[in-house]
Amino acid sequence: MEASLPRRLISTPVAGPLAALLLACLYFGLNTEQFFTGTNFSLIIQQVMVVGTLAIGQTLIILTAGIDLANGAIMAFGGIVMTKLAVDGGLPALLAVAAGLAVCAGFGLVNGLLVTRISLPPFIVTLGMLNVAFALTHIYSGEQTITDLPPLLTFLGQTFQVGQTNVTYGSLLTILLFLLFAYLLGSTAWGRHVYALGNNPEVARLTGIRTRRLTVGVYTLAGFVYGIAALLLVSRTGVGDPQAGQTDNLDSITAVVLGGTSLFGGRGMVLGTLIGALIVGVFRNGLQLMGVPSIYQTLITGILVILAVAVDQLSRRRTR
Amino acid sequence: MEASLPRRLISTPVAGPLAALLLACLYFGLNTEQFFTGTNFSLIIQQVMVVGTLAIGQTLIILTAGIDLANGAIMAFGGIVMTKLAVDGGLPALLAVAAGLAVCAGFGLVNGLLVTRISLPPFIVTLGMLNVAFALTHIYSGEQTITDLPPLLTFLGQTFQVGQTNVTYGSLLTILLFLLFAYLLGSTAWGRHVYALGNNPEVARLTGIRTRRLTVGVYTLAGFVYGIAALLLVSRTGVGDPQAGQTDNLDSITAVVLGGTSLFGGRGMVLGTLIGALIVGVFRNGLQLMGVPSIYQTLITGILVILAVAVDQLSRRRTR
Amino acid sequence: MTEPVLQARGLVKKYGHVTALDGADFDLMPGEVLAVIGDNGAGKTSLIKALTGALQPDSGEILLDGRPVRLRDPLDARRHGIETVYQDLAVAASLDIATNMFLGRELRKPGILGRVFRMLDKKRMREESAKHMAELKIGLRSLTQPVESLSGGQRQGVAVARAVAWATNVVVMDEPTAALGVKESGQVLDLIRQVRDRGTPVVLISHNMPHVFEIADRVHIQRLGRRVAEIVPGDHSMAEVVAIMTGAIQVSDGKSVVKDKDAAEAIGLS
Amino acid sequence: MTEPVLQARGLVKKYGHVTALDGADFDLMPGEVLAVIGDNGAGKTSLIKALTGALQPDSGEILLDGRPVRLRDPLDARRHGIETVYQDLAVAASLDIATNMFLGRELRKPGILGRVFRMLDKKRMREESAKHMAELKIGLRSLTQPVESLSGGQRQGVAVARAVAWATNVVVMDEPTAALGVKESGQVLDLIRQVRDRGTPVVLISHNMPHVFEIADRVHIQRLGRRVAEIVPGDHSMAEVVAIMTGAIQVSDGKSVVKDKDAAEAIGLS
Amino acid sequence: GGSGGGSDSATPKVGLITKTETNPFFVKMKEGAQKAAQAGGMELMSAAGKFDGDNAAQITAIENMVAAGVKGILITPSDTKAIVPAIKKARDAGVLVIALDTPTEPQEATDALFATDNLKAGELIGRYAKAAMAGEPARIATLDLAPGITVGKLRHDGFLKGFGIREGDPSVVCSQDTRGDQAKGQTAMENCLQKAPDINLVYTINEPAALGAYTALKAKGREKEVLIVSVDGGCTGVRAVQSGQIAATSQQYPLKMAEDGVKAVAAYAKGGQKPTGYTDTGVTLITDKAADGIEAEDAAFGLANCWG
Ligand SMILES: Nc1ncnc2c1ncn2[C@@H]1O[C@H](COP(=O)(O)OP(=O)(O)OP(=O)(O)O)[C@@H](O)[C@H]1O
Ligand SMILES: Nc1ncnc2c1ncn2[C@@H]1O[C@H](COP(=O)(O)OP(=O)(O)OP(=O)(O)O)[C@@H](O)[C@H]1O
Ligand SMILES: [Mg+2]
Ligand SMILES: [Mg+2]
Repeated sequence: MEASLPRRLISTPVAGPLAALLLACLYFGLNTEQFFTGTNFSLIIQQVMVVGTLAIGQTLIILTAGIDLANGAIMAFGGIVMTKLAVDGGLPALLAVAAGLAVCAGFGLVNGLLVTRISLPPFIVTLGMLNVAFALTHIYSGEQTITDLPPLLTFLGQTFQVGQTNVTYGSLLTILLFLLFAYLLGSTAWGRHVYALGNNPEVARLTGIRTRRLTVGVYTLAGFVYGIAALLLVSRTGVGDPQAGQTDNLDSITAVVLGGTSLFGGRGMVLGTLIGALIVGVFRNGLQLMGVPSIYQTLITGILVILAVAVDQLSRRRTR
Repeated sequence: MEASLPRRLISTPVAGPLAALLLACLYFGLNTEQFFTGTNFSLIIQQVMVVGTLAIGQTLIILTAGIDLANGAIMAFGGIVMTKLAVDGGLPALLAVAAGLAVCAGFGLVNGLLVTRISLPPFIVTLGMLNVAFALTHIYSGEQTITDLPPLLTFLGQTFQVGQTNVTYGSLLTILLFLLFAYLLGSTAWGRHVYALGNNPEVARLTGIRTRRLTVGVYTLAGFVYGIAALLLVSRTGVGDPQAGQTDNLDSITAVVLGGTSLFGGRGMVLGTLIGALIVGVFRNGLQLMGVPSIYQTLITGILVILAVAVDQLSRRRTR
Repeated sequence: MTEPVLQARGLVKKYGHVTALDGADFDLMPGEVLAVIGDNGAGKTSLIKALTGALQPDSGEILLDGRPVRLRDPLDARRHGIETVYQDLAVAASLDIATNMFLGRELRKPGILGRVFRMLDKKRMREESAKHMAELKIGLRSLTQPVESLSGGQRQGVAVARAVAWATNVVVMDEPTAALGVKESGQVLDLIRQVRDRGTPVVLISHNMPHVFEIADRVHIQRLGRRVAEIVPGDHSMAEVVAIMTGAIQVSDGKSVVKDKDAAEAIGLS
Repeated sequence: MTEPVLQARGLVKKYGHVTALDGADFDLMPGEVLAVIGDNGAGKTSLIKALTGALQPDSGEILLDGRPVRLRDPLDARRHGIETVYQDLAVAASLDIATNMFLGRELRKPGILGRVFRMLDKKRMREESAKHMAELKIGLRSLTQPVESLSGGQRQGVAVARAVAWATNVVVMDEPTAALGVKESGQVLDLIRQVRDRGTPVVLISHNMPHVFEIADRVHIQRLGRRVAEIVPGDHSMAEVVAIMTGAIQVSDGKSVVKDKDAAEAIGLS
Repeated sequence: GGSGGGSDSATPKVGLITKTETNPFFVKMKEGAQKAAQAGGMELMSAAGKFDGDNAAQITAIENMVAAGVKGILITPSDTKAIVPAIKKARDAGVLVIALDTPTEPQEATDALFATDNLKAGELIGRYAKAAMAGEPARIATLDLAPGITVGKLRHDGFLKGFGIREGDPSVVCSQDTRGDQAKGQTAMENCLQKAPDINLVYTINEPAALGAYTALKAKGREKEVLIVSVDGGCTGVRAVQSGQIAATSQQYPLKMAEDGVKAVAAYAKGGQKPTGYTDTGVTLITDKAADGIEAEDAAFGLANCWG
């Protein structure tokens, strides 16, 4: 019944992205000395962890055939709420973090309600919320970057040693989150329902899934994950930054799609998203190490995004 | 057979957006003195004509269930090509414009080929092309704004009088383009095929429509329209600006969706897009006339984007 | 007289100007196979959607075992043991057969894995699905292939197997054999008999008169959004039933009354 | 012997590990109604998709009026006068009936409006659609309503009416009556007769044996991706045909040969 | 160097991180750095944010450059506070960090600062505008950058300070963000003119915005009556001063900042000293319509020293 492991690996939708990632690593490894070092890999993971975590929430939403343009802005707002409450508001750090997470989850909840109750397209809801969250961030922060954070808020930026390499707790948390969501989506009833919903909401409804409640739940959970991304961002940069996250919506979507998830919903895997995020991070890091000027990096990134997905597509066509 | 005109107007998908637009006009008209003047309306049209023209191409692509994230970048590149060839390259202005249009159409062609030949998702193709066109713009222009344009390149920025009001030729061209595409989509076989394609590509193929060729044609035509947008931009600003168009992709999508076109393809009208573009322009203009600070404008725009579509949705639900 | 298991009175459903249900009644007796027949657009699908919570009627009431119920969504109907095979939207295309079979009622692993970590028992679901599919004798290569790669008939088979597997109270099938081959249709009919024999009543919508006459205990004839007759197959010929269906003759108190003489002649009655 | 209009030799089509067509042959004679029958998954749809350009076979050849042709896409088939009603994907849901009827062959206004401005003649297309739909006697409220708001049967009717309206050479129908009511099915069968009577051959895929025996001049029996028999309905009983279809008996040179004795007995032969 | 811009470990590397990769100001800065790097036998690596204010990309760039083994990093911080922890990490790794154009907060977070004073640049044109208005009551439009970007705020505040008014003064009749974009500047000015047709003084964040404003004014036939002042000193801008479209602009010297920065890193790489403190690379008021009591250079000087 079960196919053999190698066969399953090839037929899994993550195979293409994984191959692209490995090829990129190989190329940069051959062309620069510093690429294949533990420190550099640790760095890449640190650099993708914020967008990667945002992309977890984005994956959930895209699996339901939605899209989230507001995630970067929600994260930025969550980060400001956490830091401002802790620093200016005098709240205990733990409470401030909780408040930030709650605000992000709240944004997700509102998105979910608008999508389900008024049947608004997710694109429009989150486009509107992008502006709302952006504006609230700037109004609430008064355009001020918030510094001098209590240690709890930057704890995830601390490192521990693995062999020779320093790894941040944040990187670890990100990886754990990916594994958690891979489990939830792949091995629980909830995950099945998310796929069914994205596949065909009417079928899902007729088979007795409470599709509205599920959708609202997905958006809220995604919002909560953006809250975690906010905490990761804060601990990575050590400040509350009202300018953060402005291109992270497209970046997170890129990671999701590079990871092989269909924008039409119902097909994809969250571990693919991790790979997608790493592809972007590896390219940025590798090109920088090779000393490619940034405008050419943009050019190459553009071409490679297309190439990576094209290779994936063509290889699938062949095995069909 | 034919329903009466008022009934048809209510059931037309453009009714909701139109109502939103009129309400907005009413509100701003009552709250500012300067809003309800011919000059102001002429101004609003000038301000939306570039994004509006981009949104025509965007509508075509969205109707085929695609999306174009690269249109602003393609336009910027086209604008630079036109102006640089005319000013630095010493080409006759007409030829320079033709070259710019050709380059834009060429980008569209490449997008279309990638979407059809390798079955890449339009989101990914145009995301990649966004980076490519952006980089090419900056490399080719050397970051220099190009000034001292020959008159032909700025002709569309000239005005003629209608009553008391100065109207630019560009505004006129934009309106004509909208009417042309409304005609093409609504009253020709090609238009029917575009809708059928977006509705269900497999059905379209089985009914004997050459779906690949049609798709490539749509992307190429859209690219050509972006070229016209480039000319409009150049004649409006009087320079070739490598920084142009960076937020126009999302802005044009906003206009399309506000105009009632479905992001899933096959449903919508290009005149709705005109209304959608005007809604955005009216809000920006009206809020500024009311003296609302920029950041609050962002907030309000966000809320209103959601509201406009929500009102549309709710009113449709009632008539159902 | 025994009490109907599932009953509806005066169901109305309008879509804009189209009246899909126009005061439809419905009665399902315990342990029977009730066929619902009618022209295209007669409102058969709308009727059973209302009966299974998939559609909210504008007015009218639904009674289960004589008690009025409100079915807000399909899950409510399911909880009352009503299982349905819908006409079009039966299965989630990109998911595999086993997942589709267990959608909405997944099995969890025993012990802590299932209770705390809510882990699915994929193996058991696959095995049980295989069992159910085998009962229908639909040949399948693998239960892990996505449903979209099946032929139309195979897909329909999955939906039927699912409904039969789970129903405890009523099974409703909207044209379950429409896409099925002769052999597979026969198996579905067998299955319907089995379900009835275990005491569960079945509602079968079908356009296939031979099937209806072969299996139905009673026939509900739907026309223009209403029940126009309830008959027992043995009492009427196939031609007569078709005539009622198309409005050529009318029934009052169980007796046929010729209404449209020309029409009745045209189909060979008189 | 007259030459077949449409012929296929040794068609093979594989989807990954699944062999949908395994060297299938096919012959359609002028002016006949040829029924194609077979179990679910026997490769009927794949066969006619290959014959109508909707699918590229991996190998094998297709001959039209004796000449080999390559049908690269459905438009090629259309140009050869082959019209098809596909099993699932028949109509564009959000477009109206008239648009669907004329999709890919829209009428333009006469004169300069049509020639230069390529303006559609919507009124005429609506009128002609109404005429075609009326022939099928499918009751419709308005031709401007989107197809997605029609019942399953009405939708099927649109696809059938379209194919019949346009075919000049061959009409292929993949289970056209599967979703249709008794009356509507009867009308489709009438229509098929009409088409044959005007000299156009029809290929009809159906699981409905009474229909097949009522209308088919010849029957092509498909099994496991191959044609296993070509018979004339009058020569064989329905039970025999079903037996061939399911592999219980085999045919060589037009004579039935019992193969699987148990199976044959099970279905009441021997 | 080796293939593909390679990583010949013999040549010391210097990194340049700008706010964006597309603003001519930063492009010029890169050119200057490139030239100085070549002259000093160093390899230049460059990186930039995706938009003004993109702190995350700058942090990533710092990390990658440290990983690539640069001796020193020159950075125009997008977020003056938010970048500090990342700079600290780089300095802890032994990398020399010099802020260009914009100081970090606190300024001591970097080893040294080579910069123009943006507040002063704003102040210069503010004072100029005050003098040029010659007592006429001002109706001011400010075409600003974007919410929360330091440079924009400094220039805006400097202008108000130089003009002798405070934020919220009634003479400022219209304020609008333009992102420094010409088309957006034009739209903003058009709307401002609708709102207050009698505007007679326009402050703009940079020269593209100023040219957009000029186009809008010209369409109204008011370009002669309205004073436009700006900041930057790019060549296009200075030419606009020469042709009278812009009355005055504060010129900055990105080339010099970058050259000095690279030289300092080169010196440090050779085992030399770390530079310290603030080096003002200067700002000059450029105008052809001198105003009484305001020190200024003419457009010819501006053209000779312009960038971009
Ligand atoms: N979602 C809908 N929107 C508009 N009209 C609808 C909708 N669903 C059904 N209808 C209309 O309601 C009427 C009854 O439809 P229904 O599907 O119940 O018929 P049916 O008896 O099941 O027909 P069939 O045998 O063809 O399946 C039809 O005229 C149909 O067009
Ligand atoms: N796109 C596809 N991908 C994979 N397998 C396919 C595809 N299309 C058909 N098949 C397989 O090919 C075989 C033949 O399918 P086909 O649809 O031709 O059968 P059919 O005789 O028309 O059956 P039915 O009577 O159920 O319509 C089936 O086993 C089916 O699962
Ligand atoms: Mg039905
Ligand atoms: Mg088939």
